[in-house]
Amino acid sequence: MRRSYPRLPSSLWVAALLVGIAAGVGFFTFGYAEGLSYFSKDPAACRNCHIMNESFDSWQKSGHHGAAACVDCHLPHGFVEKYLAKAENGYHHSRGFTFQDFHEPIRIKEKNAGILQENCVRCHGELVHDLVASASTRTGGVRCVHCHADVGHGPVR
Amino acid sequence: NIFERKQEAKDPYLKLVQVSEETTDPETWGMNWPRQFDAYKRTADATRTKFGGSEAMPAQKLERDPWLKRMYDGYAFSIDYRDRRGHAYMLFDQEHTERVTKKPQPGACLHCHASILPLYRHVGSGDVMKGFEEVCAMPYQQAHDLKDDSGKPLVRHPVSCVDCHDPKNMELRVTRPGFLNGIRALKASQGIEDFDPNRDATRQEMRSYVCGQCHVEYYFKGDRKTLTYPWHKGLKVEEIEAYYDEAGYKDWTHAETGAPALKAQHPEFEMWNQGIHSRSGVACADCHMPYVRQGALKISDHWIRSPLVNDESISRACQPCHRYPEAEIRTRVDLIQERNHALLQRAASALMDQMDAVRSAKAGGATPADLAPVLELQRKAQWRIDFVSSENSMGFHAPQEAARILGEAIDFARQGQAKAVMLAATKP
Amino acid sequence: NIFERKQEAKDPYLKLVQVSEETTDPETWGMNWPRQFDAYKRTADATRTKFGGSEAMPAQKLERDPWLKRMYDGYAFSIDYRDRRGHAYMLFDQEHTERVTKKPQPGACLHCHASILPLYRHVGSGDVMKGFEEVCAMPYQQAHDLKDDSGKPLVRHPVSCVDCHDPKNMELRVTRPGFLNGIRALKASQGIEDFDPNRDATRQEMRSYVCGQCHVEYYFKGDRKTLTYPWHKGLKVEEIEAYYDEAGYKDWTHAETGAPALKAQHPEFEMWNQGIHSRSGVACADCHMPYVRQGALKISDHWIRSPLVNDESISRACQPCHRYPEAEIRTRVDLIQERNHALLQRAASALMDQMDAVRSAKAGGATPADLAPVLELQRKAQWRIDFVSSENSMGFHAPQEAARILGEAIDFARQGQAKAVMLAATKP
Ligand code: HEC
Ligand code: HEC
Ligand code: HEC
Ligand code: HEC
Ligand code: HEC
Ligand code: HEC
Ligand code: HEC
Ligand code: HEC
Ligand code: HEC
Ligand code: HEC
Ligand code: HEC
Ligand code: HEC
Ligand code: HEC
Ligand code: HEC
Ligand SMILES: [Ca+2]
Ligand SMILES: [Ca+2]
Repeated sequence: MRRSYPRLPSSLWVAALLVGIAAGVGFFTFGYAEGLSYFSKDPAACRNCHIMNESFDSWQKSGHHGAAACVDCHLPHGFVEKYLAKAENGYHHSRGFTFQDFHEPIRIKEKNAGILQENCVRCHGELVHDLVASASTRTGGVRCVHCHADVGHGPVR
Repeated sequence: NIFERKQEAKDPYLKLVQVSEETTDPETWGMNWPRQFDAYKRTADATRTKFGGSEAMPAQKLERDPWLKRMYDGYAFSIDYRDRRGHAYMLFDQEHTERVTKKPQPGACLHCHASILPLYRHVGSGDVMKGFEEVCAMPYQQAHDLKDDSGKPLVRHPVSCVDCHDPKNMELRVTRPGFLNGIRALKASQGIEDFDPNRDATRQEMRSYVCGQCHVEYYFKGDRKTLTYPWHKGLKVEEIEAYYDEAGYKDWTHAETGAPALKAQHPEFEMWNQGIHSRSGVACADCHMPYVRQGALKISDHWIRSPLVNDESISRACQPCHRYPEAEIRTRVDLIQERNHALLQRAASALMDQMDAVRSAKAGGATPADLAPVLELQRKAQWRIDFVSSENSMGFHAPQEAARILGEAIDFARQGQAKAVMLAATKP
Repeated sequence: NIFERKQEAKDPYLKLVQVSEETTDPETWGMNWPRQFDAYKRTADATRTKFGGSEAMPAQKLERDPWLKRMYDGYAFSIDYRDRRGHAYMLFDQEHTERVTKKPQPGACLHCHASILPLYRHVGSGDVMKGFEEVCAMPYQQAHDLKDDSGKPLVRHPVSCVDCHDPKNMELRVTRPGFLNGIRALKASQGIEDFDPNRDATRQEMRSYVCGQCHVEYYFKGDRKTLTYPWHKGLKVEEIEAYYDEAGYKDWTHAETGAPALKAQHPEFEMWNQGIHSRSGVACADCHMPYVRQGALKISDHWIRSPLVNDESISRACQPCHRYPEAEIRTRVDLIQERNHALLQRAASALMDQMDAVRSAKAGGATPADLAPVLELQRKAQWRIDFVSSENSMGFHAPQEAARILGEAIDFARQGQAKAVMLAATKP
């Protein structure tokens, strides 16, 4: 069921890096925080920032630990979208990390919540076919996390 | 096997028969959606929980809580008033209650006990709202027995698929005129004009609105007995009361005391609206129709019932959001319901004491004019008691709100008692 | 900058000075743990929320709710009773309240308003329990002014680090004899013998127990005024009442009516225990000392205060568990508190009406024997009202339970009123 990821063409890699980081805060910051590994699908890449530790730890305790890693849920799986999202998120992350001015507890942004939802359906589409069937035609569809809030990071309360 | 499941998964909406607006027979729909239909049929099964569930022979509430009989004195509910049970029985139970067999009732009753849209269309010559109003005004039996042009009875089934689903695409929808009018009035009072749930509501809202079609407080307005949901000022107990007060409405005159009394009926939707679950976007269907896995598919459990029936129902209804063992979840509900139950009984005693005091005052010669303020307090008290006691979750849907309402009920009843005692004493 | 933060994470417990059981001065501890100390000091800052927070000059509760004055008639609380404020003021506020400056009080008062263990050890010659009992029995000022062998005053600081932390390893611990005795009695009533929180409690429990040292109902037992937490039959309002009834205890005789009255003091711990948060293992510290990130470190916010002070405090206290925006969380609390506040005022009116009726009955010649059952009802009613009104969360810690208690209070007060009216009427 798990898919392999398209290999990264270097031109896109560079583009994403430039958009994300130039708009972010600068090479030193990002480099020091091992920003380069940010573009890997290894969860350790996310943990490079201690601020992600909690998400990492809780993911390890979650039911999906063996089934899905961070990017499986948090990045879109269309080819170009994926790197654009990386660039945008990379901007938020390095900016947030350097200025320490983000909202805490960290909360998923609406746009990323949409990406997440798509990923649930990407893997579980067959199972939830009926539920999604009528959801697609009406706005404000039922989100998986409404009930499964803890699939990615264990119990939330 | 795996192959089979994959097949199942691909074509869940394989339609074997066509269904239309006129298909009220769930069995026909069942050919297309056998899983939902099988579950739907199980609403005929008996279940049992501490304060809810349903039994083969529903218990007489009037016997379990004799104060109900006195509270409803002079009204049909004092003759026969039972525990609710599954949807499969709704038409049968209405046909057979002594409230119908011994008292005249209007066609309005059918609105929530039958798959009724074809009847409305028939009577209204295609205009549902018109048909609805006509049917409300008819005597019960007449409305019940109407036949279509080919001579087939129009009222044959309890709530059915077509009442909640659009036969074209299975989307949820609201069909009941009472609800459409009621929610429009409510939204208008909040500054939203011309609200149409079938157009304006989110899917998650629809997962409650379909139930709000029936699980609500109502009254029959005017001589034509138009079924009305009194939501024009809001859904809270005192907002509904204010609506009735302004309309100078009473359901009946209390036989023993003469109070201008109100009857509250199953205000689940209203009570849920005051609770934390509603505020958190948790819908009726989340708890009463939780998802269940069947083979490679996840579907909504159409065996609508109490989530407390057994550990499995608790786990499906509650555990996706509350990660506690079933026994712990059950205990939490139990604590809430027991507190509510004790306070309800306390409020009922207060009401009985007030009635005793009125009796003494009358015996002592108090006049109707003397008694008017006392009876006004009785109206307020029993409206509140009834609002909680006829709500079917024993406080669970909104624990603090239910307790607040009961606290007010106690206050009014005991104030009335003190006033009546005073009257009894001052009249020589 | 990032480098600095990485460093910080490594060495949180670098100790610059030694602290011991005798170190009540938080400033000394502050050299080792400057972040916690800086926050601790901020308990002197003014804050403001709708029903809580603290102000430079705390408002007189007796003026805001005049019925309090009448409810406490004849007791010290009717002279001076103010809003609580931050921990920094606890000793000062006790020294200056007119309850102390105008009425004699025992040394028992100091238990919760000062960093007091050295005093207990001193008086008990090393035996804390003995010292505690001796100090309780002394007059307030005498106990307050005791000096150690080197002539330094023993009572100098409000609650301090050493009261909640073991100076050896910073572990949480409970130091207060009142709590140690109280929790032992409570656990014994549940079949757990010889419970010692410092040995038997989980860390999460300790995160509430440290607060339960002081935020509890209490009374002074016997002639030696031994501070006692009345938990021998349980923590619920009627269980504590049963304990007092069995002991034949009253705090004072109500001046106006003569009722044998009880005073409830800040039963936060007891009320929280009845609520859903406690049941879900959510501790006082989770909400009142939420984690706050300082660089790479996460520490407990030692500026103990209302979580509602501002958006930031809400986000830290509530959002780890509740994924709603700050404004929504605030509204949820507000709905709960407003319901509770309205019901509390309603209960207070009932109590005032009862007192009026007693007054008339007395004027009409009712004897103390006639009045005894009425005054018993007053005791019950005002015990409950006080239990909710002196609890400091305005219902939030256990909304349904608080409403239930108020419902009962209304019942008792109005029953008392009706009885008194009857008396007034039957006496010629
Ligand atoms: C199985 C899917 C899944 C995986 C794998 C997963 N997450 Fe998540 N993540 C979620 C869900 C679900 C949420 C909550 C979204 C919501 O509440 O709307 C979330 C939220 C977050 C948030 C925002 C905090 C919050 O509570 O809103 C962060 C940060 C995060 N995840 C980081 C990670 C990191 C880092 C990893 C890998 C170590 C990871 N996630 C792996 C599903 C996943
Ligand atoms: C450069 C440090 C850093 C790295 C590396 C990092 N994060 Fe984050 N992340 C942050 C910060 C800071 C925030 C808060 C930003 C905000 O809320 O604006 C954040 C927020 C998030 C959020 C929630 C906010 C949103 O935008 O929806 C998610 C989800 C998330 N991170 C996932 C990940 C995943 C997945 C990875 C690895 C692929 C990752 N992060 C790697 C620093 C980092
Ligand atoms: C990369 C594919 C993938 C993604 C993305 C994914 N899942 Fe899963 N999920 C799986 C697999 C594989 C399993 C089975 C794991 C097992 O049985 O151990 C699973 C199991 C589950 C389960 C049952 C076990 C449990 O943890 O409760 C639920 C519920 C679930 N997923 C919901 C979700 C939701 C909701 C999302 C999106 C927030 C999501 N999944 C995203 C692959 C995925
Ligand atoms: C209203 C609540 C709710 C929503 C919304 C919801 N689920 Fe579920 N889900 C459940 C329940 C309840 C179960 C358990 C069913 C059972 O045990 O029979 C479940 C089970 C699952 C499972 C595990 C099935 C198994 O193997 O046991 C997966 C995977 C899953 N859901 C995915 C999703 C996805 C993807 C979405 C969004 C499209 C979603 N869910 C939306 C309530 C919900
Ligand atoms: C968070 C879960 C939840 C939600 C949401 C919810 N209910 Fe309930 N409901 C319950 C529980 C629990 C009971 C108590 C069942 C019992 O005592 O056996 C109950 C009881 C009932 C009963 C009586 C059932 C019986 O067997 O006696 C009815 C009818 C009902 N609810 C209808 C509704 C309607 C209509 C809505 C939406 C307007 C709704 N409920 C929303 C959990 C919920
Ligand atoms: C607004 C919708 C609605 C209307 C109108 C309505 N009912 Fe009901 N009825 C319900 C619901 C919902 C229940 C189940 C909840 C309950 O029993 O409180 C119910 C339950 C019943 C029951 C079974 C329990 C009992 O009360 O003994 C009977 C019988 C009944 N109704 C008869 C009637 C009669 C007769 C009328 C007309 C006077 C009527 N209903 C009008 C919605 C409605
Ligand atoms: C057309 C009207 C109507 C609609 C729509 C409706 N109900 Fe009912 N419901 C009733 C009536 C009437 C009864 C009582 C039947 C009886 O006692 O004979 C009932 C009974 C129940 C019961 C009690 C079952 C038992 O075993 O005791 C529950 C729970 C319930 N409904 C929940 C719901 C939920 C949830 C929805 C929406 C998904 C819903 N209802 C939609 C009219 C309706
Ligand atoms: C009282 C209302 C009600 C009645 C009656 C009803 N349903 Fe449903 N049905 C629902 C709700 C609520 C959902 C969940 C839809 C959603 O979340 O969008 C649903 C969902 C469905 C779905 C989508 C898949 C799923 O299970 O979630 C199918 C198919 C379905 N119903 C078929 C039927 C059939 C067939 C009948 C008659 C035998 C029927 N329904 C009767 C309320 C009802
Ligand atoms: C889709 C999510 C969801 C479902 C399903 C759900 N709950 Fe809840 N429940 C919540 C939320 C959200 C709250 C509010 C507190 C919070 O924000 O965590 C809550 C609060 C509660 C509370 C505490 C509030 C109170 O009234 O005292 C209880 C008890 C509770 N739920 C029981 C249940 C039971 C029993 C069921 C199943 C019959 C259930 N819940 C189903 C989400 C849910
Ligand atoms: C789930 C969160 C939560 C928990 C757990 C909790 N509280 Fe509170 N507490 C609150 C809220 C919210 C308020 C209302 C604050 C206001 O009105 O400004 C409050 C109010 C208070 C107040 C009055 C504060 C003021 O500024 O007026 C005190 C004292 C207090 N709590 C002590 C405690 C104690 C002691 C415990 C444990 C026994 C406890 N609380 C547990 C959330 C909590
Ligand atoms: C069991 C612990 C405890 C004991 C014993 C105790 N207090 Fe307090 N006191 C508190 C707590 C906790 C507060 C803050 C909560 C509140 O104000 O309700 C407080 C608040 C106060 C305040 C500020 C608010 C007000 O009431 O005006 C004064 C003054 C005060 N106490 C005086 C005294 C006096 C005098 C005594 C002895 C007769 C005493 N205290 C005994 C715990 C205690
Ligand atoms: C040694 C006794 C003692 C201990 C231990 C104690 N408190 Fe207090 N607390 C008090 C007293 C006394 C006051 C009132 C001070 C005043 O009004 O002068 C108070 C006031 C408060 C206030 C009101 C602050 C404000 O700004 O209005 C809060 C909130 C509070 N305490 C919470 C807690 C929590 C949470 C804990 C445990 C982590 C705790 N307290 C431990 C005695 C104590
Ligand atoms: C009223 C009780 C109370 C007082 C007084 C108190 N603390 Fe704490 N402290 C706590 C609690 C609760 C924790 C959380 C401990 C845990 O979760 O194990 C804590 C944690 C700590 C920690 C561990 C790191 C952290 O922040 O979680 C340190 C260090 C600390 N306190 C220092 C101090 C110092 C220094 C003082 C005096 C200036 C002090 N404390 C006063 C209750 C208190
Ligand atoms: C450590 C987790 C945690 C924290 C922190 C927390 N809560 Fe809760 N809260 C819960 C749980 C658990 C429930 C019970 C329902 C459930 O199981 O989800 C709940 C229920 C509630 C409810 C509904 C119950 C009721 O009494 O009506 C409200 C409102 C609420 N919380 C508000 C708050 C506020 C405000 C704060 C911060 C001051 C807060 N909570 C902090 C975990 C928490
Ligand atoms: Ca009615
Ligand atoms: Ca006391």
